[in-house]
This record gives sequence, C-alpha cells and structure tokens, in this order.
Amino acid sequence: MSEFNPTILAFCCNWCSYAGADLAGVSRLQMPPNVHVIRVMCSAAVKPEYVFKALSQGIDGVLVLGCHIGDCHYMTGNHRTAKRFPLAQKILNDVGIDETRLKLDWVSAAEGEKFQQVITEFVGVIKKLGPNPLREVKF
Amino acid sequence: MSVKHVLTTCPYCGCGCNFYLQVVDNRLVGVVPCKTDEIGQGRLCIKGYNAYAFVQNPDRLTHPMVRDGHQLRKATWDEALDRIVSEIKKIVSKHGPDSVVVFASARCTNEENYLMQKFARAAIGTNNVDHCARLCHASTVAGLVYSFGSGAMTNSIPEFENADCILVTGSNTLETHPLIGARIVKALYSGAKVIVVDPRETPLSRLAQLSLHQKPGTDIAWIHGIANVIISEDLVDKEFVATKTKHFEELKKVVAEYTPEKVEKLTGIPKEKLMEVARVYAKSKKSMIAYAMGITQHSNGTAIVKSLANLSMLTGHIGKESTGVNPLRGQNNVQGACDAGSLPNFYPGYQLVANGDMKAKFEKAWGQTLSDKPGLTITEAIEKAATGEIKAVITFGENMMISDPDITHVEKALSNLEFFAVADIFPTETSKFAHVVLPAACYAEKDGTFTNTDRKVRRVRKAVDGPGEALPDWEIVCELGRRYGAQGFDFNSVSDIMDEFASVAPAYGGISFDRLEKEMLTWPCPSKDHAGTRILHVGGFKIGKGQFAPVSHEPPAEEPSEDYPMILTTGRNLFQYHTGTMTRRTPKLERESPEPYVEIHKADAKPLGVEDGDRVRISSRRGSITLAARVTDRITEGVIFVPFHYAEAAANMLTNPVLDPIAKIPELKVCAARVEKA
Amino acid sequence: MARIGVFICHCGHNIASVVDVEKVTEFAKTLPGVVFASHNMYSCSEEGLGSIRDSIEENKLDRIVVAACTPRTHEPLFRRNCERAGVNKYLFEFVNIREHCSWIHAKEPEDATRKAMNLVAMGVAKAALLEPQTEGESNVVPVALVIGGGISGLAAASALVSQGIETHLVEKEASLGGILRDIEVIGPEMTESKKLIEELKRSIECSPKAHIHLSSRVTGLTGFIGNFEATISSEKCDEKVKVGAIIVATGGREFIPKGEYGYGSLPGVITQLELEKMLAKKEFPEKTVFIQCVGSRQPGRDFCSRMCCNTSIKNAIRIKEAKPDARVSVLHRDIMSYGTLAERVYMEAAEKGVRFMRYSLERIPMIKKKDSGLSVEVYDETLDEVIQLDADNVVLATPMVPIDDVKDVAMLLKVPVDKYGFFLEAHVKLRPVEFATEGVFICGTARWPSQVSECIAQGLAAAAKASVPIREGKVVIEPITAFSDSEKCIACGNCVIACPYEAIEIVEIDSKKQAKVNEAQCKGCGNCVAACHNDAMQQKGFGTRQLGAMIDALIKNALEVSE
Amino acid sequence: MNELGKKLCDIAFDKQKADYLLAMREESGNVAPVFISKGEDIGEANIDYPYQLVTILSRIYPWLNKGKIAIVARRCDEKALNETIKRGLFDGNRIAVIGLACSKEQIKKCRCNDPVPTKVDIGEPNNGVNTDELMNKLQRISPEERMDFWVRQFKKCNKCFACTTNCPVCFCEDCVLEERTFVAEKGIPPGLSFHMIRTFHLADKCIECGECERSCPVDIPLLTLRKMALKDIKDLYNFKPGDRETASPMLTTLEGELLEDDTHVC
Repeated sequence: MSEFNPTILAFCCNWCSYAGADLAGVSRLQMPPNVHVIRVMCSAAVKPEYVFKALSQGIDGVLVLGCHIGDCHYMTGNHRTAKRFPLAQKILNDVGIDETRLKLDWVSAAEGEKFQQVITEFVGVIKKLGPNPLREVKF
Repeated sequence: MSVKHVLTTCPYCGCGCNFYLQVVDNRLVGVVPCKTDEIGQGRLCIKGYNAYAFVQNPDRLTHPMVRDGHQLRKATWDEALDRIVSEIKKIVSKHGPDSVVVFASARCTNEENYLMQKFARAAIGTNNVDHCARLCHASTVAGLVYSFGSGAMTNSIPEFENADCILVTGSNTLETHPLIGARIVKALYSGAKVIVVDPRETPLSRLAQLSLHQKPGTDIAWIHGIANVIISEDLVDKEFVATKTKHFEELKKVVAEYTPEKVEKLTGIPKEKLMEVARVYAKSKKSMIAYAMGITQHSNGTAIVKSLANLSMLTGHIGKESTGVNPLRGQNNVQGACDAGSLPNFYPGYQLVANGDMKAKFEKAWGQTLSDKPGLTITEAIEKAATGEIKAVITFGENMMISDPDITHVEKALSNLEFFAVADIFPTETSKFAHVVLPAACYAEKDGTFTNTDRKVRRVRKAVDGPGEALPDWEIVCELGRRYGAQGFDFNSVSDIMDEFASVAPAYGGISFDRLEKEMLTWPCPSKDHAGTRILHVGGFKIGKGQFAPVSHEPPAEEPSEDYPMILTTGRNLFQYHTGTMTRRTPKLERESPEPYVEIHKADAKPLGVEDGDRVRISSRRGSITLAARVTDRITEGVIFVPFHYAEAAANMLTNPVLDPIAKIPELKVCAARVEKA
Repeated sequence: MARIGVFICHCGHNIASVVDVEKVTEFAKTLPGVVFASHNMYSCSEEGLGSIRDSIEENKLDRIVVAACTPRTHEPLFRRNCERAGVNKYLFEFVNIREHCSWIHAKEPEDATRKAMNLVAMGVAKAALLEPQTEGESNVVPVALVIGGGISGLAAASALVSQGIETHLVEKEASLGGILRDIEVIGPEMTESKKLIEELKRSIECSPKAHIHLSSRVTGLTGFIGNFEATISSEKCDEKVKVGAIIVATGGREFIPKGEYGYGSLPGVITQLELEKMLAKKEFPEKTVFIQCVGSRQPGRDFCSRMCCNTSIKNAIRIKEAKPDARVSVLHRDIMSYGTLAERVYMEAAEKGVRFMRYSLERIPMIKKKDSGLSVEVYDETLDEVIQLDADNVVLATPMVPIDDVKDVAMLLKVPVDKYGFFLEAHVKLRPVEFATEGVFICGTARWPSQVSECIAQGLAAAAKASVPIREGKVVIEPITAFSDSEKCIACGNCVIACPYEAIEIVEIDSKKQAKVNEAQCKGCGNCVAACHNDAMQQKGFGTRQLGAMIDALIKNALEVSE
Repeated sequence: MNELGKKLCDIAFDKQKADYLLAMREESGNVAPVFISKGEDIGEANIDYPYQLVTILSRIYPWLNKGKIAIVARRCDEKALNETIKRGLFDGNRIAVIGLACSKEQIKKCRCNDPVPTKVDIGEPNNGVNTDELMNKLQRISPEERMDFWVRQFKKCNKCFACTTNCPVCFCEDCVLEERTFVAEKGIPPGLSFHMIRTFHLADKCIECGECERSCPVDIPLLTLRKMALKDIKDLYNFKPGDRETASPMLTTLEGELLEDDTHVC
C-alpha cells in the first residue's frame, strides 16, 4: 500500500468560499488533490446529515466552508452553520470518530490564499490521522 | 369519542409478541408494545410497530364476489356461500369427497383452523386439509415426532437468554424472528457462545463467535460431522444416551463415515471450525439448537431435522432449561394451525387419522362418520389438481401463487380446477383464479387465539370492525358448515370453539378463554389445574425413549450444471413478510425494502460484468425472473439468494417442487440457477 | 433512465496539460446513465457549443454534464446552449475541473486526473437526478423607492423619474443633499456642489412622477421583488406605498475622532468637514496641517476610505489659492490619488508648495498646544528626522463610516452588511450595486466610501438596474427556490424559523398543516433545507438526494475502487 | 376502581376539570395504557410501568378536536410536553398534568438527575442521581475504544425504529433515517450515520425519558448516548431542553447566539 491518500469532501457556499476556491484556481495556488468540492448556495444549507453519512461511509474528512461571520449573503445563514457544526463535531467525538475529521472555516471570495491554506492544512491533519477507521468496519 | 387500547398478538412471525392496538373511534392509530408481556417485554420489531398500517388499507376486500364467465362481480353473502356449497356438493356427488381440498391457514386463529379442518372432515368427509406449514415446518413435525414424540419447540423463548451456547442454523433469526434474535444477541453479549451455520452471512452470524458457511444442501453432512467429533472425542452424555435413547449404535456406525476431513470436502466447512463447534456445543452446560427453513425446506428436510435432534440427545442437551431443539416457526399461528389439526394425517392434537381409536374418538365427538384415509398435502393437492384428480379447492388466506414452488405449475393447477373459492383480506395473485372470493376479517377485527412458536396460546382481540361486509373466518366456516347441512357449526363465540377444541385435543385440555384472560399458558396443558409446560421432555421422553436417526447425506435434488451453474436459495428479509399481501401495503416496510433483489457474491458478479444495482435475469429449469443485483461478500461464492416476497420477480418461479418423501415439503432452499445481465 | 452526455473540456492547455482528458472521457462512458462522452478543445467556443448541441440531438441526450471551468462564470452560457438544443436548461450540471483541479494540481497530473474522474462521477450522479425546472414569473409594481436623499439617492431618483418611473424618495433630514450640503466644491474637478445638487433636485421636483418624503424614514418593509410594501413614517403620519424595486442610498458619515490628536480638547484640531464649513465661510487658516488616515487603516478599522486624500489635497489647494503664502502640510501614510485627474491635482498641490510628509503608524504625529496655535511634531519616515510644524488648524482626515443605525436598516431590508457595517453587494464583479435579495439595490457611501463622481455613477447604475424589472413588468424567479414535500411535512416550523426572508409560512392545505414557501420571496439559500429534520424541505437544483448521490459517487469511485 | 384510580380521577376530573384522563391500569393480567372520558371507570390503576404516555397521547390527539386531557406525567413526560407544546403539537391549554414522582428504582434505571415533577400528585419525591456510569467510562477511554464500543453496540441494531417510534419528542411521520440518502445501508444493521443523525436531531429536544433505551430490543445503551449529546449542547450553548420558555428549536433559532466575528470556526 502506497502513501495514504485521503478522500475529502468540501461543501463551499456559492458566494464566498466557492468563489475563494475559484480565485485560488485563477491564482494557480497549488494544493493537495484530495478535496472534492460540492457547491451549495449557503453554508447553512449543509445538512449535518451529509457529514454523518460521508464519515460513516468512510470519507476521511469533511470541510464546511462559508462566508465570514457578518458577510453571509443571506444575512444570518452562517450563524446557524456556526451553531450546528460544533455540536456535530462533539457527536462525532461521542461515538469515537476523531472530531478533527470535520472542519468548519470561513473563506471569502477574495481569499484564494486562505482557501489554499485551509485545504493544505486540513489534508495535512487528515493524513496525520490516517484513514477513517470506519472504512474497515463492516456493519 | 372512544379511545381504546386493545391487547392483542402480533400477526407476523411466530414470536407472538403482544401489543396494544390504539383505536380512536374505530380507527387504528398506532401500536404500543405491552411492557408486561413475557415475550416482547415492551419491545417489538419494525413489522410489529407497523402492524396497524395495512388493516384499514382501501384495497381490503369488502364484499363477496362470484365469477360470471371471466368477470368477478359483487355478490351477497348468501349468493356466495350458497354457490360454494352447491358447487362442492355437486363435485362430491360426482367425484367423491376426496376430490375436494380445504387449505386452512397459519394466519388464522386456532379456533378457525379447528373449524376448517372440521368442515373438511366432518362436513365434506375428506382428510384433504392442509396449510402452509407444509412449506415451512412439515419436516419438523415429522422429524421431531420421530425423534422425541413431539414436533414443536422443546423450550421457550425466554430461555435463549440464559443459554451458554446457541447453535443457530438455517435461520436468519435477527431478521425473521427479531425478538428471538434479540434474546440470542442478549445471551451473546453476556458471554454465551453463539454458532451460526448458514450459506449466507446474516446479521446474527456477523455477531456470532463462530460463523460457518456450508454449501447449500449439505446439512446432514456437517451435522453428522459434529456428531462424529462428539463421539470420537468422547463428549457424549453417556448416561443420557443409555437411559433415555435408543439406536445409538446405528447412529454411531453411520456418523463414523463423516470425519471432519470428509465433511470439509462435502460442505466447504473447514474441519478445525467444525471440531470447535462440536466441542463448544457438547461441552457447554446449557446448549440450545435453533433452526428454521434453512433446515426444513429440503427434499431431505425430515432427515436433517432428525440429525439435529441426534445432537441434542448425544449431549443430553434436552429436557432441561435453555437446551433442546427449537424449530422457529415462521408464522403467527403455524404452530396453532398444526395443533388444531389442519394437517391431512392428524386430527387436532396430533392424533393420527390412520389410528382407528382416534377416528372413533372424533366420530363420537363430532357425531359424524369420518374417513380413515390420510388426506393430501398442499403440494400433492396442487400436483393432483394439475392432473385433474382434484376438482375443487377452498382456501383461506393462502397465496399459493407466490408462496409455492414452481408457480407456473401452480397456475396450471389452479386454472384446471372446476371450482376454486378463496377467503382472504386482500385480493391476491391467487384470488384472481377464484370462482368465489370471500372478504375475511383480519387479526385486528376478530377474537381468537394464536399459538406462537414456543407453544404459548395467546389471545387475539377485536379492536376495530372489519371493512364493509368482511367476516371473521370462523363465522364464514360456521356459515358454510350450516349451509352444507353439517352438525356442530352452531358457535356463537370463539370461546365456545376453543372449549370444543380443548375437549378433543389433550395438550389443550386445560386451556380456556377464561384462564387466558388471567395467565399465560403453554401447551401441553392437559387440565384446568395444569399450569402449562414450558420445557418439553423434562425427565425423559413421553414416547419412552428418544430415537437416534441413522440418516445419510444425500445431495440435493438439483445440483449445479453447466447451464445452471449457481445454487439458488430463497428466504425472507426483515421488512417484508411472506407474499407481501400485508407488508407491501405498509408504507414504512415497503420503503425499507421496496423491490426484489438477488444477492450475489462479488467474485461471481465480476465475470458476469454485474455491478451492484444492475438488472439481472435469473433462470432455473422452470422459469426466469428479472431483478436488481446486490453484489456482496456476505454470501457464499456460487450461491445466490432471492427473497420470495415479490410478485414482480417471484422467486418461486424458479424453485424446485421436488418433495421430501416423508413430510412432502418442497426443496425451496436449493435449486440450480443461472444469472445473466439483463 | 436518464440519457446523460458528458463533455470534457481541454480549455486549450489549461485543463488538458494536466488532466488526462481522454482518460476522464473514457471513464465517464462507464458511469451509470452516461450514453455519450467526448472531449473538446474549447467547449465554450461557438464550435464547442455547436458540437454539444449536435451530440444532444444525435444521442437523444436529456442530461448534460460539462466538465470545464467554474459555473460562476460559464454556467449561463452552457445552460442557454442546452436550451437551444431543446433540453431544459436546468438539466445541465457543471463540473469544475479547471479552477478546482488542473490549475491547482498542476504538478500532479495523475492525481489531478483521478480527482477529475471523481468530480465527473459526482456531477454525473447529480445530473441523473436533476429535474427540469421552469422559471417562475411575478408581476412588478412599476414604482421605485429610493432611500436616502444624498448625492447617490438624488442621482438615482433623478434617473428614474427621467425615465418616467414613479419614484418615492425618502430623506430623513428636512432637506435633500446629504453631506454635500456642507461641502462647497468637489475635487478634483472643483465642481460647485450647490449647482450639482440644485440641478438634480430640480429634475426630480419638476417631475410629476416623483414623491419626495422629507423628514421621513422607512420603518417597515414586507414583500419581495416586484411587490414590496414599504411604510414611510414621518412625524405626521405613516404612509404605506407599494413599490417594485428599492434603491438603498443611505450614505455614510464622517468618523468623529473623539480624543484622538487632541480632538475635542485642543482648539484648532478639527475634522475635514469642519474645515469644509470654514472654507465655505472663506476662513482660510495661515498654517494648516492635515493628518491623513486618522481612524482608518489601523487595527479595528483597517480599510482605506479612498476619498480623504483627494479631499485634503483639494482643500490644501483651495487654501493655497486663496492665500498663496499659507503654509500647508499633509502628513500621510500613503497618498491615494487614483486616476489620471486626481494624480495631476496631487502634483499640482506639490507644485503649489503643499508639503507632503510620510509618517508611520508606529510613530504618529504629536500635537501640542502653544501660546498661540498648535505645534505638530512629526517623524518624517523618508527623511528619517523629526520635524516641528506650527499650525493654526490641524485637520484630521477621518474615514467615512456607516451610519449609526445601519444594522436596523439592514434588518428591515433583510440585506447583509460587512464586518465594518457597510452594505454587502451580491458580488463585486458579477452583480455590482445589487443585493443578493432581488429587487433591492445599493449605491453610494452606504456601500463603501466613494468619491462624489463614483456615488453619482453608482446611483445611475442602481437606477438602471432597478428600472429593468420595472420596465419589463415582470421578474423571473430563478428555480433554486425551496419547496416542501407536503406528504412528509409535519408543520414543525423549523423552516419558518430558519428562513432569513420570512418566505415560509405554515398553512393548512386539504386539512393538513404544512409549510409553504412563497417562491417569489425565497432567495434560494437553502437554510430551511438544513433545518428540516425529516427531509421534507428541498431546494430545487440542490436536492438532498442529488447531493447525497454526489457523496455516494465519491465514495464509490474514490474509496471502493482504491480498495 | 382501586384507591389509586379514585385519586387519579379526582385530580383529573374534579381538580383539573379535565374531560379525559390518560393513565395506566391492570387488564388481562397485564398493565395497559388507558384513556377514559369523564365518568368512565378507570379500573385498577397501576403506575409501576413507565409507558411513554406522551407518545401514546400524540397518536390520539390529532383525532380529538376538543376537551382537556389530564395525563399522568413523570418529570420527563412533563418536559416532553413542554417541548411538544412549544412546537405547537399540543395545545398547552388542553393538557393537564398529574405529576408522578418516580420511584428510587426507576430513577436508578434512568440515571435520572431530575426526577421530581413541578407538582407532585402521586408518589414520593426522591433525589436524582447525577452519574451515568457508562457515560463516565466512555468519556475516560480513548476515542478508538469508544468507537469499538459503539460499533459493537450498533451492530446489534435491527432497525425496528422503536427509538424513534416511541420517542415523545420525535414527531416526524416520515423519518430521515428511512432515507437511503442518509442511511445508505440496505437491510440491517444500519451504519453509524443512523445513530449519529438521530443523536444530532435529538440534541436540542431530548428530555431523557429513556424510552428509546427501554424499548430497544437489543439493549443498545441509547440513553447514555442521549445524555452525552445533552452534555455537549450544554457545554456549547448552556442549553438544556425541557422547559416551555426557551427558544425552540435551539439549533435553528439565533437565540443565545453572540457571534460577532470569525472566531467560531471549528
């Protein structure tokens, strides 16, 4: 088995973080190729159910990226995001899944570099954690 | 405004859990498990929780129908019943009573089954009465009656919890008997050793300490293999064998051939694992055996059952708490239907038709001359209908067009009948062929008793009125009996029927509705002051000595060939029940398992280019069906599994109607098949 | 079963030099539902679009997946192309393998190819579940509302009424003009502001289409694009008006540098606006020191206010022109005199003898009171020495900041503000002067500190955009709105609470209580979807099954294959 | 009618002026839930078995257009009523509570720290217990061990949905856990997502009645899992479900939410 190559899912909001990811692309900022972006209109449209589903089926890490607090294009959307995901993390921890496999962060449309940094760091964290143990668990 | 909570018994599997039906003004609104029930303990499975949902479905049959030419049309009860009576009379007068068959039902109550067989025997005058036990545990009745003298579960459900070792084979217990499965799991998690022998990985086998996968159709081989190890390693309970059994030497001679090495070759079970299982089973203080259709539905099902009984007698694991041989009965009242005499060779209480004394007893009780000729089984009757020897069939709540092997043949048989009447709660694939269709009340709409798999007689109580003109089956049979001109069909309540049943069946002798209102009774309960019997064969067998059966392994009737290289096995899943008449009309259940599928091993799927979810065609020598593939590694290579619930891809289009020579049970668990990408 | 066509774009070398597009194409052919896959040099070229249309026709495709660049720029183009080929444009799914793949994994072609395959599989999985959508339509009340009668609002209102659009102009003060009333001339052109304002005012006042509400505020707002109802309150009465579009021109205010550089305690330390008032009265100080970036470009308020440099330069020149011997110094941290004209004026000021000195935030100028006037001690970074300056007036050039009640206005209009309190437009490049909330537009210093000329331009831009729905008489509702599955919904009300736009209400339909989304009011944020516990709430184009299928596709292709 | 029955009827019909009473009684050798109208005989009332009467009521209530219902309620049931009334599932004016103080034995079984109803009508108030041994143990061990523990427990699950069906604060008809989108496994057991999603959904409304655990046929310690999530939400937002005043549903409102900046990444 070669080096562990994590499979990571990211939810990006249309207005800020997806645009930030585009900017990172336009700026040719290099980052590890493990993250697969799903575009949603707002980070508060990301059901925690998706995270639980993805992690329990073996995805190694999930990123939820939204606009900075105060910058949400839907006024208060990301406030709910910020309320939900810390709890989701704790629940992961309760059942023994390393909570750092789920990360919430804010990336604005102008922050291509931040996007690069978030991705690079998160991939690093997941690589260090190793494969999601639930990949091996057969229910 | 009326709100009721009506205590009743679940209409699905043989566990017999009790729950309350919530009723608001004749409308069923929910199910509440009974917290004081010994079986369910306030718990149910998903089918139980949803057992209210189908009852008031608009598809229910609400009025009798009779056939005019090609059309079924609405009729009055008088017209429908008179038509049945006149047609049957006409056929009996022309071809004799043995040209008519009554199919009773494991879904109906004890009282109804008692009346159905009485109608066949005392009114029509034939022993041609049988029911779907033929397709599930006929081999159990035959086999265990031979070995122990009684064909039922030897021990009770709660005892699973306290066993040290449980050997489960041919039973997907967590799915098909969820509340028994739960007890086994409980034992497992408190340290008991659970052994599962099954060609498939099941939810239980994945938890079990020991999980063995045999090639389908090789059961006697591995069971004898265990017996071989027990004898060769001197793990036999010698005192028990010496004092309580006979034919040990014959058995010893036969099983000597089944060395672990040979068994490995025959079954695919590694010899080390087999030896470990033998040791664990024999050495544990309290070892139970539980089995179901994976054992019985074979052309040598009776012999396999006997071989399992051998194991319990070899080790003395019988007649004590948390031991024994425990056939898990699949239907709510399959035990009771057998008890009540809906079998062609037995009067109520397993009293042989062929025995003159018994015949005399029932002639006296019913005031009628009876036939001494054992009747036809379902499987034989279908065969004879196809050849024209059987002219008329009355069937209560059976859906042979899904449940019986080789449906194409069943269709031919039913089309061939001169007269065919069906009583059911929903229109079925079978009722399409009927000349008269009668609307029956379902479990929630009538009173009575079910006898669950561990012989507990459990009350069924009326919660709501039946739809339209639907009537309970017992009222229908009483009406048929009276119109037929027979005596002894003037019952006003089910309690009276139970009293008559109890008076003729010794095991039920002490059971009455009054007592059931206050206490839980397990047959045998021979008298009013008898508390019932939870464990059979305590202190020895009533027939004197238990009999070892020196049976031999025979390959299944159909083995894989070049054209049909796979072994097809069939069964149930958790969410659907049998032919789906009820469950497929229950949204929550249908949603969990909405479509037919075939489980196929990854390694078998790959060369066929079949991926998970692809449509495949499965063919056997009898027919073919098209359905979705579930590619898995949870089944033995070379074996495929199809649940038989789905009319749109009925597994029984494929299955082999070859019968066990004794029990006449068909080999639903093994046939040769071919898979292709559709 | 869907008939999906997949088109992989080379984007010249942009994608194909990294991602093995042929391999991705071959892989796409194996995906469930895909009946056709190909790759193009430039999918967005007329040739590329034509070949997609041909393939749709030849293969009877009913779902189109293009793997190319970002949907944020090119999705409309490909959607229109689908429509031209007779496929509902919402049966199109865009996969981003350029910005999100080839460009950022340029050195890992193999991994990038694998990722592109995963992304295509995810897109195909979603596409298979896409449903055709029809764009909704709703009528528009042909009336506009402009909130704020400053220069931006005046420009907007004037433009609207000149188009014959009935317009309500609401100003909280008793007269129009806003901050410009206190400013005599506007740099760098040295326009007379009074003339400018009067012209605009007249054009509005003369129009029968204009309704001017002075000393009034908008205190209530309901509805959605095309059908807003605003409550305009003055001391006398509350008036309800129905409008189709709203322009927010609430402006900003000058930051008051309380306690900084002795402001408030040292006489002679004044703000720029106070200087403007002095100059208007022809009071020209002998010795003036401007300090730039007071209260801006520093922690907590780290933005550049953009107009302060030009204003100081303008006023410095005015002083110099009135009193050529006056001493004028501008202490700055960078001069922002952007554009050709302003930079020329900056040079002119220097030529006229205005001294420009650079100070640093680490060593800010010190102001002391002298017997007469003030003394400013400044460390000049360029000269690396401390310089003493005398001053009659020290002018603090402070930034434009949001008005005090901006959050109330934001709540009322249901529009976002940024962390400084300026309103946030939908997208700086793609949707300038628009809010994410359709039918509401933004201009002037409420959006960001701006020059007067910029305010006017934005006012005109906002008016132009606001006039589009009003002129068309109806608006298209993009079908990314939410809807509730009435079978599943149990009317728990989670979605009602989650909706930032009050677009959802609990109603009784066929005697079943359930949530109902007002499509015209829904902005498609999906917040209700995440709040719904039983999956009853769905968003068009972002259905939970569609997103779930994407996750499943990733699991299948990335995890199971690698096993 | 036994003494207890008389007392219940007195409280329900005389004191609380209710039109109906939901309680439990002995019947056919079992203890059953019973719903009677004013004037009907309750029979042999029995409160020894913790039937989840709020759930039972929730199925009857939609068919009952008017009238006040008195319900025998433990502290947890009372809290369940608050949570459901808050969400508009019951009209609070039509529900009257007959407070039942739990026995020591029941308190121990539920590891309940809040066992005394606002007003005790039946039973003697007892102190709650503050510890859930299993929860303490699970918090001490490593995440890997914790996952092993739960995986072994969840492997038993045979998807009877008892935990949702019997839960008083789980009121959706169609449950998200029935969706293949979120619980991908066909057949049983469902994977971890089933239990995590349910834990998340309940975190801001679970009132620790323990009915999920009691009615789980395979004895998964669900109450402990519930308690862990309740501790999480308490730690994060200082929120505890069960009263009628606080915002509902906590995770969807912006209540208790003081975000001004970006520090809340996680």
